[in-house]
Amino acid sequence: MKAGIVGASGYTGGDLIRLLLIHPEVELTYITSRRYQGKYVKHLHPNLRGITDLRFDELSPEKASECDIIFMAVPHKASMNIVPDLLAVGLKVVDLSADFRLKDPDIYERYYCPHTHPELFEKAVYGLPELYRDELKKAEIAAAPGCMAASAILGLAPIIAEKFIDRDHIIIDAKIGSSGGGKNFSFASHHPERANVVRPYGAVGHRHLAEINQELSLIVKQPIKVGLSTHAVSMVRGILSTIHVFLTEPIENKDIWKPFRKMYNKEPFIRFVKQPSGNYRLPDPKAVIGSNFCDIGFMLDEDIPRLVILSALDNLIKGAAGSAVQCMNIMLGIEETTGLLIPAPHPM
Amino acid sequence: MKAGIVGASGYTGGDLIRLLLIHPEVELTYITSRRYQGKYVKHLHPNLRGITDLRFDELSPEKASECDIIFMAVPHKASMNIVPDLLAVGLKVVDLSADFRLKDPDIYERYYCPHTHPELFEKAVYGLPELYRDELKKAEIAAAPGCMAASAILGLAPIIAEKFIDRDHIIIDAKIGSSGGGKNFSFASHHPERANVVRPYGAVGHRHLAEINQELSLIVKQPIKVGLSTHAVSMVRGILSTIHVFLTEPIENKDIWKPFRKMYNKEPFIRFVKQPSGNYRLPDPKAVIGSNFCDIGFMLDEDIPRLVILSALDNLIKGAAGSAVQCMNIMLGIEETTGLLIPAPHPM
Amino acid sequence: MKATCIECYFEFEVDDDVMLGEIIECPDCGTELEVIEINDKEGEVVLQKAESEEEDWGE
Repeated sequence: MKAGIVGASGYTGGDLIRLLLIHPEVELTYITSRRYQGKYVKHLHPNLRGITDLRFDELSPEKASECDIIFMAVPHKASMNIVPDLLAVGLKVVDLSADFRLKDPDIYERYYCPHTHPELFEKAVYGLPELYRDELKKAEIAAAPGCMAASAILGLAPIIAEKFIDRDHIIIDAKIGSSGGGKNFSFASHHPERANVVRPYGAVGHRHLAEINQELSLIVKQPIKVGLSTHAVSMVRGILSTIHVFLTEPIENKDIWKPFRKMYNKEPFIRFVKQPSGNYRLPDPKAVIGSNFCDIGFMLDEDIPRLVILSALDNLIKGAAGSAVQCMNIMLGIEETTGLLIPAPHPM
Repeated sequence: MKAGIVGASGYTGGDLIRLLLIHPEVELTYITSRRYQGKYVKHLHPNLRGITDLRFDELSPEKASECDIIFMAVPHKASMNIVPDLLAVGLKVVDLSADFRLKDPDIYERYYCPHTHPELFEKAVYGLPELYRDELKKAEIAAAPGCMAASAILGLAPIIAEKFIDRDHIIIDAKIGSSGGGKNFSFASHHPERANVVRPYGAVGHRHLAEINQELSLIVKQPIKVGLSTHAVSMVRGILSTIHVFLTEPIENKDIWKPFRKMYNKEPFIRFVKQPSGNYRLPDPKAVIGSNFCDIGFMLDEDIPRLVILSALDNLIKGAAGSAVQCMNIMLGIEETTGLLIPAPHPM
Repeated sequence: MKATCIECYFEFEVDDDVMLGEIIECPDCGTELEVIEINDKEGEVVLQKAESEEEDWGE
């Protein structure tokens, strides 16, 4: 099978290239970058030195059509104008931008910009295999999730429909590393300004809220609105979502374990982390960065009726490139964990 | 082929387990730990959750003898008393401790402790394939190098014998990450004390000096003594050796490129890094951690007759577990890059 | 023999020659569990949490 990537110069693009280069059943034959056309990929991604001499090609649907599948690693808004040409030449697409995650063009416009191809929404499947494995098998477009959304949705999905959950007071307090902002730099990302901060940059109205509310509402089949606050912390990779959920009645651990195990017991990339000892008793990005795992754990508050769910993942892998490759495996009929069930170096 | 690890609870042991689990031609069947016998390996190494349910076994030469090769990941002094029993049951051994790196028992005693089995020294080959590939093919013991030594030796080996090198004023100024000290913790490694330091902990007399002087002297066939100063810096993984070499006559870049390329051009894990632009123009641990590469580059000083060589690697991989697995491949007749030529996630 | 961890409800297999009072570590959450009943008919063992001192976790 042949795969290509449009716009592979960013951090997500770099992880996509890495994951596809080590994928045993897919060959990465086509990579484009408007800014770095003709340049060696390894000059943009130093970890690929000694690994590949691939160069960035120009963007052309004809060249792309030699592939079986194309990943879109360009920013939102650019993607929506390229994807139609790729579909037209019969390609399957995995889009890592936000352009095909949302079902409602007005909500899309509120968080991003006017959408030029809303007619394609119904061809797109939200790129979380844990929720949409069957639909992804026949999807033409898989919309890989936003990293924050992936962490929050995976943490809440198993219990959001339980009757003991108060759906009106759900808070997601997320901590994320600096690679979440991609390669564009600013005075805010200038090291003396960025190192050692706990910066509440998205205290309200974070863009990923749209897809979190969308997916949770689809599960409970009525509109849900949660609160999301994001903080930039001293990590490069990694997200920890601390999800505060109020309970409508007293419950025990097993009332949480049951739905969690029911939904995720057979999921290769979900790990339950709730242990009595050691440095990694609850989900912590430190134990998951570099891998395609999402670690999920929880604690029940004994003083007030509150459940705290912890969900940790690597924003560039399970939060982007890893879920994208997982979707590709499903779309191309390849065993889902192929090229992804790899232990990360630890500690990094 | 079957491999085992004695003492696999530390950071080096963790990387060894990870590298052997993903090795396509070797099966990891036997792992011991005195302290954690019976425990799941993944409870010591959280990155291995969802990957393996292997447990730590007890140390017994009989059980070990079912393997083709055993890695010793126990501290120095412990290793020297176990290795003889393993050799006695016909096992090949890759030792990651310092016990079989040095050829002179007196020098060993000066830096470590009295050696109980100096008679085994002549069975041991220094575990740097770039210097001892042929000898390793028939070695019974491979002594994986010290991380600092690997970085310094690989940086100096190609040019140390050149006539324009002043061998009496060589300075190695090394910067290393906190994982270099392993898992034993102290007030010095307490985060508030260790974060953001540039701590000259080994300004003189660092233990790895013995093997650096030994290997360089073997190359030039006369005794050499270099100066080594080590600093703990804000990294978890990684070493950068900045090697200052005075020149006895004016030279040009090509006088350095020639011997470098002659010695390393076909080496799969040495990358030359001397580029005109980009954030990674010269070797930097950031671009190499998580991989088995050693990045080497240099600059010629135009004001004083000085050559500066930069050598960067991951102290746990090319500086320990990676070189160890590379030696195993050679000792077992497996293609040398098998299981090691893997791009690391970047940036971490 | 089947066993279910009483902390995280993970179902797992234990060796048939498991003994009463034996300490088993849950493969999923690592809790130390003590075998307090062996039910051969059902092919099941009953577990209870074994005492283990509380470890400091960097408060």
